[in-house]
Parts: sequence; structure tokens; C-alpha cells
Amino acid sequence: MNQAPGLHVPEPHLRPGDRPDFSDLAIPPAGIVPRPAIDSAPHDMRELAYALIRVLDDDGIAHGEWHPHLSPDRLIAGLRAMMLTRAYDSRMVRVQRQGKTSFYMKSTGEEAVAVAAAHALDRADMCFPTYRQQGLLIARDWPLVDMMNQVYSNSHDRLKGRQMPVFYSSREAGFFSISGNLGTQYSQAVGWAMAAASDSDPRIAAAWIGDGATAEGDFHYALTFASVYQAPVILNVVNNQWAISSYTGIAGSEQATFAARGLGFGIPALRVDGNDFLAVHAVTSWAAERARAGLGPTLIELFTYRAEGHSTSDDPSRYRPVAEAGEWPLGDPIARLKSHLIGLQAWSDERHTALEQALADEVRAAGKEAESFGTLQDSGGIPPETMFDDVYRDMPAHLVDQRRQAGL
Amino acid sequence: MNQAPGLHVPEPHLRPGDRPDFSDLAIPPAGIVPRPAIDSAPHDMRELAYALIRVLDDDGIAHGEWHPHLSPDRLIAGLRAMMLTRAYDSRMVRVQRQGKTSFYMKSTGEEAVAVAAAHALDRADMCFPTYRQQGLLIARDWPLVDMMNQVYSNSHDRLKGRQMPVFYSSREAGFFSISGNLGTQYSQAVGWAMAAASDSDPRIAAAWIGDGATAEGDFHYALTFASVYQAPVILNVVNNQWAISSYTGIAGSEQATFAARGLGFGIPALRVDGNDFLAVHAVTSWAAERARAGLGPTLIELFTYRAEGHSTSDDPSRYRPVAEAGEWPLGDPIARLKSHLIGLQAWSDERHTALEQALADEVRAAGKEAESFGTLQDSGGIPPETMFDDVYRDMPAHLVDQRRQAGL
Amino acid sequence: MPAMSMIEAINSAMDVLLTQDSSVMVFGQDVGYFGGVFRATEGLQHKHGKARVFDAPISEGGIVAAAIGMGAYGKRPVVEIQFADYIYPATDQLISEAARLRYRTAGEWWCPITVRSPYGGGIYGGQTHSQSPEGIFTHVAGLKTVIPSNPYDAKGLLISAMEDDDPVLFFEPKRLYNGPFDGHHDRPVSSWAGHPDAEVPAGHYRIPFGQARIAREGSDVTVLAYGTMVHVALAAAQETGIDAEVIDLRSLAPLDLDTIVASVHKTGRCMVVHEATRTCGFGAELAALVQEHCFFALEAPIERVTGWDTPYPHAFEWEYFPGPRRVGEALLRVMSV
Amino acid sequence: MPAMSMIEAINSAMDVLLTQDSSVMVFGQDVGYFGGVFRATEGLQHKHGKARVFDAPISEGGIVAAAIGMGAYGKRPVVEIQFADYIYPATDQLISEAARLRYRTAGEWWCPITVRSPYGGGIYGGQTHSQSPEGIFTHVAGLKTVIPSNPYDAKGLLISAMEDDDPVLFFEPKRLYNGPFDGHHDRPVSSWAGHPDAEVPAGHYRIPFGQARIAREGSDVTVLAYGTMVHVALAAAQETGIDAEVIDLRSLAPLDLDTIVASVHKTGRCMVVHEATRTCGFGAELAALVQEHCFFALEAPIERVTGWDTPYPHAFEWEYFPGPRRVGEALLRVMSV
Ligand SMILES: Cc1ncc(C[n+]2csc(CCOP(=O)(O)OP(=O)(O)O)c2C)c(N)n1
Ligand SMILES: Cc1ncc(C[n+]2csc(CCOP(=O)(O)OP(=O)(O)O)c2C)c(N)n1
Ligand SMILES: [Mg+2]
Ligand SMILES: [Mg+2]
Repeated sequence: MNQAPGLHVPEPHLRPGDRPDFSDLAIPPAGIVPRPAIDSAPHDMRELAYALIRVLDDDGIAHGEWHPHLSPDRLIAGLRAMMLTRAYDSRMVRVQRQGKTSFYMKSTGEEAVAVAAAHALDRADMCFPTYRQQGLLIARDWPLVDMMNQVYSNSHDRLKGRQMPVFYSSREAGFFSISGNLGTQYSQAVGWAMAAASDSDPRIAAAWIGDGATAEGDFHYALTFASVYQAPVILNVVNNQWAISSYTGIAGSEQATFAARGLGFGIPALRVDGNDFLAVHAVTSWAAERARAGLGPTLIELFTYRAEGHSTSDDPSRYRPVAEAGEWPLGDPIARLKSHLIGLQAWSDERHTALEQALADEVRAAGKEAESFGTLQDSGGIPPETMFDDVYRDMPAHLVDQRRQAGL
Repeated sequence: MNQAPGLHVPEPHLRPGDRPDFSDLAIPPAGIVPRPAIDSAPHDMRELAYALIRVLDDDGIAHGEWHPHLSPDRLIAGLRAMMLTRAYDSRMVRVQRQGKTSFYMKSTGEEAVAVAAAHALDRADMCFPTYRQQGLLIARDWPLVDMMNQVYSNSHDRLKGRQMPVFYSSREAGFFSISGNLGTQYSQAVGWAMAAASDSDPRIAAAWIGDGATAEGDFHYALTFASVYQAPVILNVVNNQWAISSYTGIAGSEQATFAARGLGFGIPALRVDGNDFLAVHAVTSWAAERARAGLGPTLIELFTYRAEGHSTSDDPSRYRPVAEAGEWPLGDPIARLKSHLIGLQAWSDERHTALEQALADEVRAAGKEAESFGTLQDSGGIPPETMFDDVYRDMPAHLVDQRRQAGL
Repeated sequence: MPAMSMIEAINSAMDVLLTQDSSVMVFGQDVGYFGGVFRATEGLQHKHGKARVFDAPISEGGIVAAAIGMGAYGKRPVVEIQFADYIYPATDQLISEAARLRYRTAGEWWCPITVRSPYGGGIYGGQTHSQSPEGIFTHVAGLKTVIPSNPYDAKGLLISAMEDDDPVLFFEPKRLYNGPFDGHHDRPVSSWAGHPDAEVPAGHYRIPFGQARIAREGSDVTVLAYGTMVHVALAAAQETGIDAEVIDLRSLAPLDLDTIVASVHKTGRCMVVHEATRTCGFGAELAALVQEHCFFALEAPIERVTGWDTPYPHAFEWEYFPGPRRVGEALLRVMSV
Repeated sequence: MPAMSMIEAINSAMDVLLTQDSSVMVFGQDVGYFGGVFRATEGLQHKHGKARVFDAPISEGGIVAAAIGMGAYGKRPVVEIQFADYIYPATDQLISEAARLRYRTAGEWWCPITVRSPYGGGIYGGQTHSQSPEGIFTHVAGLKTVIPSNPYDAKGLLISAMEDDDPVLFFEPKRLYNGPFDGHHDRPVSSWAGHPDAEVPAGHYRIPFGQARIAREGSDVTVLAYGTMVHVALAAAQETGIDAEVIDLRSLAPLDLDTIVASVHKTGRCMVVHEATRTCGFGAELAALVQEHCFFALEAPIERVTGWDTPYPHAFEWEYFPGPRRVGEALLRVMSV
């Protein structure tokens, strides 16, 4: 009888000091994956969970059935939102380093995940994001100043300083309140979609979760309920290959794709190049069409790479080769869409640089305005007694009492 | 734009008053499913999750690659354990009706699930069952009297009256303590298996869960951890098609098999006729070999039918056609193995009836002995002060105090 | 007015709101076609349709999560957790999400959900069908916790819960579903028929939260109780002849501290009774509050008569249950100081 | 003796037992190669191998479940929940399983697991990186709950936890990891270097559970505290000049009631300080016990100085945190009665 050969603990191939190397990553060419009709039988679409849907090739040329054929204007709008997201992120990290707030999380390299989805969804569709989909708000033209006010917990922060930076909420923008507890929004999104279905409301829900957080129970609840009740929801898994310091193998990626998780529930599942704006747009549209047609949920794995640290509290050089991000073979979503647009002769290096500058100015102006309402360190703008509000709709006696005890 | 057509709520085809009808159930012939080598690549075995592995055909003849070719003696041992399980169940329901205990749960029609697995596993392998795998204990020749003592909470109950009936525990028999909280044992089993692997211990773990309980988070944790660490564990899903009153569609079976849940984790998954002793034995052996060879976990869906009520508290005639059980097309595991043995000329109706009688006598004798140690209603045999023991290894001061306050 | 058992009153509360308010949705394990393992939702699916009253997977976390999402949409979901012992898989959604959604968004989102669940012992349910976990949730800011002791209150409180814009845990004393129960488990069971608190209006009415009910006026000692223990306390008062003032809290959070404090100021003595384990149970909070607010009025230490700090043992449920004998002895002790 | 910070002492406890006892396994999110987000497991994987110290999926329920299974096998698993705020997905495994396994099997199985988790505020972590959930778990029979206040205790208590045959929740005051902290957030941070309780033996030693430490002897009033609040209470005593006896509970369950009762009998006054929300917090139990056991010795009501009954707000953590000013005012109030 064989002996079990010890406990298997997945380990990334490379650690600090190693040369970045993605040569074992098989990347299929763009355009080869077929696009089934939205009402195809789920069991005929199983292979999509193991594929990688790509539209843009390495030269920025669009290929294949998933090509969404968006107008240059819409593409430029997408490019702009991704660039604005990046500009916003980089400023916010800078102000965090300056001590003006406690914490920040970038989405660098993953901007297409949120922005392309936002552009493919209807404005009224409801999003249940994680902390790394600030691109949704930006793509929905939500004011940067409002976002910054939240990051600063300043006097104009609509959340009254209650949440850590980047835990935005905007009912108006269809952006659900970010939770610090991983995964919880995923199963809530399905409940929202069930309610919408029960009202025959044409709006659908979309949810995002990180590769690491798929290990939480809520991921399973979401898939179960979405499948049982055929809820009109798009379940996105953002596989950026890292949790904090632990790589995606610790979340199960050694043995299967995350898209494949949908198969056990008969949920059509697509795996897509998450750095390809056109591909993300196309799969989101396809899933949204399915949901709106009453055909139920779709799972989308967005294969991408977390190009920077997990948050400002993290230092990825402690656990992976520093230069890895630059070598990521699926490239950068902004650079790829830019080169596509240039290929279409709808864009140029000059326009790109000018836009970059304009967006930096826009972010700077917003930053100034937001800082005029205070920052975390000098806030004082929010009346401290408000910390007792909103625990309940009406303040119960014991909180009135405690507020008094607090001298507030 | 289409409107979502209301909320989809799965509903069984038939309700009380309807004629039982399983004609829409596609049952493939016995023997057609190939048996891959245990070290086949998981992705080459995906179709097994959608198949139905059957060895015995409707006439009790064994077919195909999964035929385990067990000796008649071993088959008769299996038959005997299944019959004993049934005899035990029927007596215990009777004594519950007589008020001698509070509750009971039968496994009628599902005896092969536990018994064949027990016979395929090593005696030292560790089982993490649900309340419906009493057949494991019986197949491991655990004394009926000891089981009955537990059901009666009598003076010889090793669990000191602490647990509801059928929540057995036997370290010696490798049978983990049954929990009233569904699903929890499933993820614990994986931890046990991880520990065994880390010691290069040849023992493996096996866990069972009901179709209904797969919706709990623990099911997901188990699959995740089993996949990540390639734990030597067999993950059984007993799909008896009912939770309490809710049918398996509410657990997700409308859209996929339960075996398919393994695919998302790259866990090889087999779907088997749970009423076919030979098939259950064969798949369990295959999975055990894989685990022992360090090839990791296997998921097995055992397709069966809960022939009786959920428990003595349940009345299935309120939610399904009464006669359905008798029409279940995959038959009865005992009758099927009996007819197979008769076909092999290793068994006869006469021997069967004689064995039935002998087992009834054995159960009756055991029942007498157990009742001589008391029953729930007249117990008093367990010293009540023991109810303060075992909360911790050493009794803390506050419990000494409370025991005193209780006058015990 | 029809006489209703507690289970009928609970059913009626849901029926009334399903009829009046199209945003109400009722779901949980076995609550649809079958009508619930305790029959709380009997007939509701048939009457209101399966898109509004339906079965859910065995996934308490998923059930509460779905309810939160529906609440965000604009529904008023009412979910059943089949036994309070099975609420734990939903803890994260309850504590991290339901309780905090309004706060963390400064009121932009809120969570108008009701979580119904039978609690308590007395049906030989052993350690996983007998628990009283209220003290875990009363620790959590943002949740409301309500426990009725009779059919009239059950319906009025449940309607308030369903109409409340905050998340409410509604724990139902399962041993009271079909009749009042004073802890004398060896006496014949009684039914709600004829009981004054079983006169339940057929239509809509509310009992507001935060208003305790004086179940028995008295001058010797204040007994704080809720759910099944109200009946046990009343029996103990009668059997000992001690003129106890028995206060039925009805809602634990919010708590009617004024009524409690007024009573203890009157009686000078206080006792707390609950079925949950003692340490850090809700009785601890009550004792802490009473000594804070009534220190100079108290003539004796506040006693707690509770379940022991062990799981609920199947064979010894009556040794575990704080029945009228134990409550009576405690009354005598408190009076003897 | 080396001076160790609390995080180093915790690391050392695991290192010592990983070396001595081959059944010890350490796992959790980011604890392997990286060494933990607070560096508690730094170097342990490198030293003891990745089969004994490793990363786990983001699945607190799965982590605790796996630990329970390993414990049943014969291992002594030590798991980290990255923040106490994230323990809720593991509630069912902790309450229904870990806490009850020994009881429900009458000792046939048991659960020798340790669950380490940083708790408490003071690092601008907002409502999901600042919580103190100990009061939820101290309500559960079968669990032990331990909270150290300094490096020496942290190591000795953690070794006791790992060697204990029952499940232990080991909550680590994250604000004390790298230095003592008395709540004066606006003063320069100090380090453990030079602090007497940071003299930590390199090898194996234990501090038994259920033995409180008198952090400061005094005769005016007894202050019950644990974790960070011990330092706050000491500061408040010094700043008010009130001769408080500050008791560092060290283990909440089991609780050293004798030391508490003796102290209150001596001082005649009592105060409880914790960072957790007030209602049904562990302070409620302490107040209930003290009035039960010291009723006739008490000259003033027992005060509770705690976190408010709200989530921990990001921008107002210092208004939320019960710092030396609030504790000092309460001391003065208690003394003024
Ligand atoms: C329930 C819970 N457990 C742990 C954490 C701590 N934590 C915050 S982010 C994170 C990593 C998440 O990784 P992933 O889901 O892949 O998302 P990404 O950051 O890559 O977008 C962890 C472990 C948490 N916030 N909530
Ligand atoms: C966590 C939890 N939720 C709910 C229950 C109540 N309950 C007990 S058995 C059962 C049905 C289980 O169905 P299934 O998993 O299919 O197992 P089967 O009884 O068919 O073997 C339910 C809902 C429970 N015991 N634990
Ligand atoms: Mg990630
Ligand atoms: Mg079932």
C-alpha cells in the first residue's frame, strides 16, 4: 500500500530574488473562443470555463466572435475611465503616504475589470463590488470629490467618517456599500436579484469577489441561490492571482479555474482576459443579456494580475519578485486599449498624453476641493456626536444616554 | 428588452394525490461507464460527474469495468449488514412509537450507501458520517446494544444521555461523533485527512453529507481545503432526493448533478447508483486507492431515494405521493443484492428468509439487553450530576458551583 | 376575537402583512409547500403564491444574505431559521452585515429584515434543538431582539418586527407554540384555548418594541423574564406565595429599562430568569443594569436563575431547565436576605 | 532574559512548541511564507517547514473546521484569524463543534485547538479591524477565552493554550503588539524595550488559566480589566491619584473569581473596563458576579467603562475608545458615591 506523501501545500513558483517568469502560462490566441447564443444549453458551454476569452491580440487588434464592435467614442470613454481610475489611485496613495488618511487600495492593472463591466451594464443595474472596483464609480461618472471625501473621512464624507477609506457607498450610482468582511456582498447580490426577478424588474445585479475570497461560504451561498432560483445576476470572480501575500494556489487555482466553480451549479461560466477591455465588455454584455432574458446567472472569471501591493499596508516585495508585474504577459489594460484605438486611427500618442495630463489636473482639482473639506488628520468637520446616529433608524434610549455620557 | 419572468422556485413534479411517476428519469444501463485508472488526469474524468455508474442491472446481473468481483462471502457479509441495518431501524422506530425514546431516523432504502462503503474502506479509515449512516457502525460489527443504549439515553449510554438518539460516536469504530448541525463534519474530515497526510499515515478519511446539506458553507470549505491540500479524503454526497419536505431541486439539482460540484475544484467526481451495492463498493475502493496513493480527494454522489420519512417527527405523505418509494426505479439495495447473489447461486430465498429471521432475533435480543439498562422514559440510570462533566477536561470552579446549586 | 395558539398567531401576523404589503417575502427551510416544521407558515404559500412564500436551501448564511439583498432592493423579507441552534452559520451576515449596514452607510442603506427562529428547550431536542442564543445577539449594536410569551404579543410584536426598518431577531419559545407551559413537565399539557392572552384579533395590530409588560403586579421582588420563563416565574410566584412582580420584557433590545427600574425601586429586590446558559447571558446585562440604576434601592443581591453553563443534555433536560422549583427556591432566597 | 515585544513573545511561544511537540501545526491566512500580517509567525515556516506552518484559504470556517479535524486526529493545531472581526464565519464551527465535542461524546473526542486573533482598536482600522468580540464567546460553555496584556503573559498564556486539551480563543490586543499603550494616542508611541513585563524567557514556561494578576495593588476601588485596558486603567489610576487595585484578568473563561471577590471585599468599590460594546459585554457578567458575591461589601454601584454600543467608527476611534480620561472620570464618580 502506498503511503500518502506528506501534506501538499501549494507554493508559487517564484519568490523574492527569483527572476520573473511566466513562460509556463499557456495563453491562447485572441479570437479563437466561440461565442454561443445566450440561450445555449449550459452543458454545451462547459468548455468556456476552461478557455480564455480574448478579443485583443498582443498588437491591439480585435478578433473573433466576442469582438463587441463598440464605436470609437465608447472605446475612448472606456479608456478615459480607466485612465481616470489610475490617476485617482495614484493620487490617493500619495496623500495616504503624506498621512492625510489611514489607508488606501489601488486597482492598478485591473482597471478594465470594473470599467468595462460598468460600460456594458445599464446604469440602473445594481453593483455589489469589493474594495477594488472603484472603477465602477468612476465609469458611472460619480464625482471624484465625493469619493475623496470618503477616503479622507472629512466633513463632506456622506458616510460620516464611519468607514475605512475606499469603502464607498452610493445608492444613486447603484454601488452597494463596501464591506470589510470579504465575500458577504456576493450572496447579498443574489438576494437583490431574486427580489428584482420577483418584481419582473428589468434591472439585474452584478457582484464581484476576489480569487482569495472565493473560499468563503458566501461564495457558495451565492452560487447555490443563484442556481436554484435562476437569479438575474452576474457573478464576477476577479482572479488577480494574489490574496494578500498568498497566491491563488491557496485559493484552489492549482486544480481548476475559478470559472469552473460555476459548472457544479449548472451556471454558465466564462473565463476572460481581464486586461482586455473589449473582452470584458463582451462577456459582461452577454451575461447581462442572459440575465435580462430570464436565463439566469452567469459566472465570469476575470483573469488578471494585481500589479501593486494589496493595500498601502502591504509590501509585495516580501513575497514575490518585484519586477513580476511588468512582465505580466497579458499586459496592461490601458496600454492595450490605447494601442487598439491607435490601430483604429481613433487615437494617438499625443491625444493620450494630453488626456493623461487633463485627468491628472482633474484629479488634482478634485483633491484640492476635497481637502478643503478636511482630511482624516485634521478633520473635526464631522460632528462627533453623529457617531451615535444610524445604529438604528430611531435612536434608542440607551444610545441617547451613552451619547450624553460621552459628553457629545 | 425582455423582462425577467418572475422568480423561479423549483417544485417537484408530484405532490400528494399525484400518481408516482419516474418516467422522466433517464437511467442509463448498467456497465457502460468506463473505469479510469486511478491516476488519470482529473480533467479526463469530468464526464463521470454526469454519468451514473451502475454495476447491477435490473435483473441483478453485474456488468462492466466497475464490477468489483467480490467473493460471494463478502457479498453475503454486505447483504447481512444491510439487512441488519434495516432490522435495527425498524425495531428502533417501533420502540420510539412506544415512547421509549424521543426520536429516531431510519436509513431505509439507503443501506448500501453506508454498508458498501464500510466494506470497501479499511477498518482503520476514519468516517465522518451524518445521522443516516448507521450502516457504517453495523458493517463494522459495532455492538447493536451499544447503539441502542445511545438511542435510549440509558445507564449504559457511553454518551451519558447527552445526545439525541442516533447521534452515535465511536472512536474505536472510526466513527466520528454525529453533530446535529448539518455539514460541520464534512470540513472536519478534510482536516483529519490533512493531519493524516502530514504524518504520511496510510489511513484516509471519508465523509458523508446529505444533498440538502450541500448548501451549507462547510461543504464548500471541505471541497476547497481538500483540493488545495490534496487531502486523502472521500467526500460522499448522499443524494436521497429529499431534505425534510423540500426536494433536491431546492438544493440545486435542477441545474447540475451534485457530483459536478467537484469539477470546480478539480476534484475527480463520480456519480453512482447508490442502491447498487457493487457499484458503491467499487467507486469507494477506487477513491480510497486514489487517496492512499497520494492522488488526493474524490467526490462521490450516491444517487438514491429516501424511502421513508425524514425522521419519526416527519410525515412525508404531506408533501409527496405516498406510494413513490415503492416505484423508485433503482429499486431496493437489499433486494438487488439478494437477486444478484441468487443469480450467482450463492444465495436463495430460503436462506434469505432464514437470515431475516435470525437478524430480527438478534435485534430483539439486543433490544432486550439494552432495555434492561433502561430507556429514556424510565432511565434514571445515568447519575444526573454527570451532566456537569466533560464541558471541559477539568471542571472549572463555576461548574462545581453550579452542580452544587443544582443539588447534584 | 378568535382564540389562537402562538403558532397560529405567528402565522396570522405573516398572513396579514403578506396581504397588506406586497414587499413582504417569506422564506426558509421547509416553509413553502410544507408550511414549516412547526407549521408557522402553513397555508401561506397556497394563499400568497410561491414567489412570495418559498423553500430555501439548507444554508442559513445564504438565507440571511439573500434577505439582506432583498431588503436593499426594497423588500421586507421574513426568514425562518428552523431552530435557533442553527443560526450560527448566519452569524457573519447578521453581525457584520445586517447590524451594520445602516451605520456604515450613514443611513444610505438599511436592513428591514426579520429573522424568526424557534428557541428553547422542553421538547427533548437535545443540545442542537434547545438553545437560547439571544445573549449573543443582544451584544451586537444594530440588531433588535424580541421574544414573545403569548399569542397576542407574538402577533403584535411580529407585525412590528416585519414593519421595522431595522433587522429584528424574533425568537419564538417553541415550547409555548401550542400551549402555555409553566415548567411542570410532568403535568398534562394545556392548550392556549381559553387563555386570555390567546384572544388575538384577526387583523393588523402592533405591539411596539421597548415596552415591557407587567405580567403580574407584586411588591416583594421584581422578576425579569421573557418567553417561556414568564410562565415559569408566574407559577413560582403562585406556588411560593411570594408577591413577585413579574415583568415580561418582550423586547430585549430595545429594552424597557424604565419599567424595570421603577419596579425594582418599588420592590427592592430583583431576580432574573432565563433558559440560556448563565455566563454572559442576557441576565448578566440585566443584573448589571439593575445594580447600576437601583443600587441604593436593592436590599439583596440580584439572583440569576438560568440554564447551567453546559450544553442542553438530551436525557436531563428537566434538570437543565430552570423550572418552577428552582425559580421558587431562588425567590425564597432573595426574600430571605 | 531577552526583551521581547508582544508579537515576538507570541512568535516565541509557537516556536517553542513547534520545536518540542511534533503534533503542533500552525496555519491561517498569510501566516506561512509571509509570516502573518502582524508578523506573529515570522520565520516559523522557514524553521519548521511548510507542512507544519502554512497559509490557508480565506475561509475562517474552513480553517477552524480543519483544525477541529486535525485535533480529532491527534494534532494540536494553532490557527490565526487575521482580525477578530473576521471570526464570525467560524462561529458555527466554534460554538456548535469545538465547544461541544467533548461534552457530546462524554470525552471520547475533544478539541485541543487554539484560535489566535488580534482584537481591539487603535490602529484606524474602522469597524472591521477593531472589534472585541470576546463577550460572544464567553457565553459559550466549552470554550476558554484568554487575553494577555504584556509579552511575558502572552507567551506563558499562549503556551498554556496550545497545551490545553480544550479549545482556547486567544485574543491578542493588537495595539499592544509593539509597545505598551495607555490610551494617550496623542503622545509618542513607546516600545516594550525596558518594560519589566517584556523580560521574556526564551524557553518553555506556562501561565495557568484562571489566575488573575494584580497589576497594581490599591485600596480605594477594584478595577477589572484585560488586554489593552489594563494599561489604560493603570494610567487613569495614576493620573487621578486614586488608589485603585487594577486586576488584569488574563483569562476570562475560566475566570479567577476569588481574586476579584477578595479585592472588592477589600476596596468596597468596583469598576469594569473593556473596549467591547457595553450591552452584554463581558463587563455585564463581571458586574453581575461582583454584585452577587460582594453585595454587602459594595459601597457604590459597579460602573462599566466600555466601547459605546455602536460599531467602531473610523474617524472617531478616540471618541469610541475608553481612554484614560473616561476611565479616570469613572474612577472619580465611583469614589464620589
Ligand atoms: C472575512 C475576512 N477574512 C479576512 C480578511 C482580511 N483580508 C482582507 S483583503 C484579503 C485578501 C483578499 O484577496 P482577494 O479576495 O483575492 O482580493 P484582492 O485583494 O486580490 O482583490 C484578506 C485576507 C477580510 N477582510 N475578511
Ligand atoms: C445547520 C442546520 N440547519 C438545519 C437543520 C435542520 N435539518 C435537519 S435534517 C435536515 C434535512 C437534511 O437533508 P439532507 O442533507 O438531504 O439529508 P437527509 O436527511 O436526506 O439524509 C434539516 C433541514 C440542521 N440540523 N442543521
Ligand atoms: Mg486576489
Ligand atoms: Mg437528502
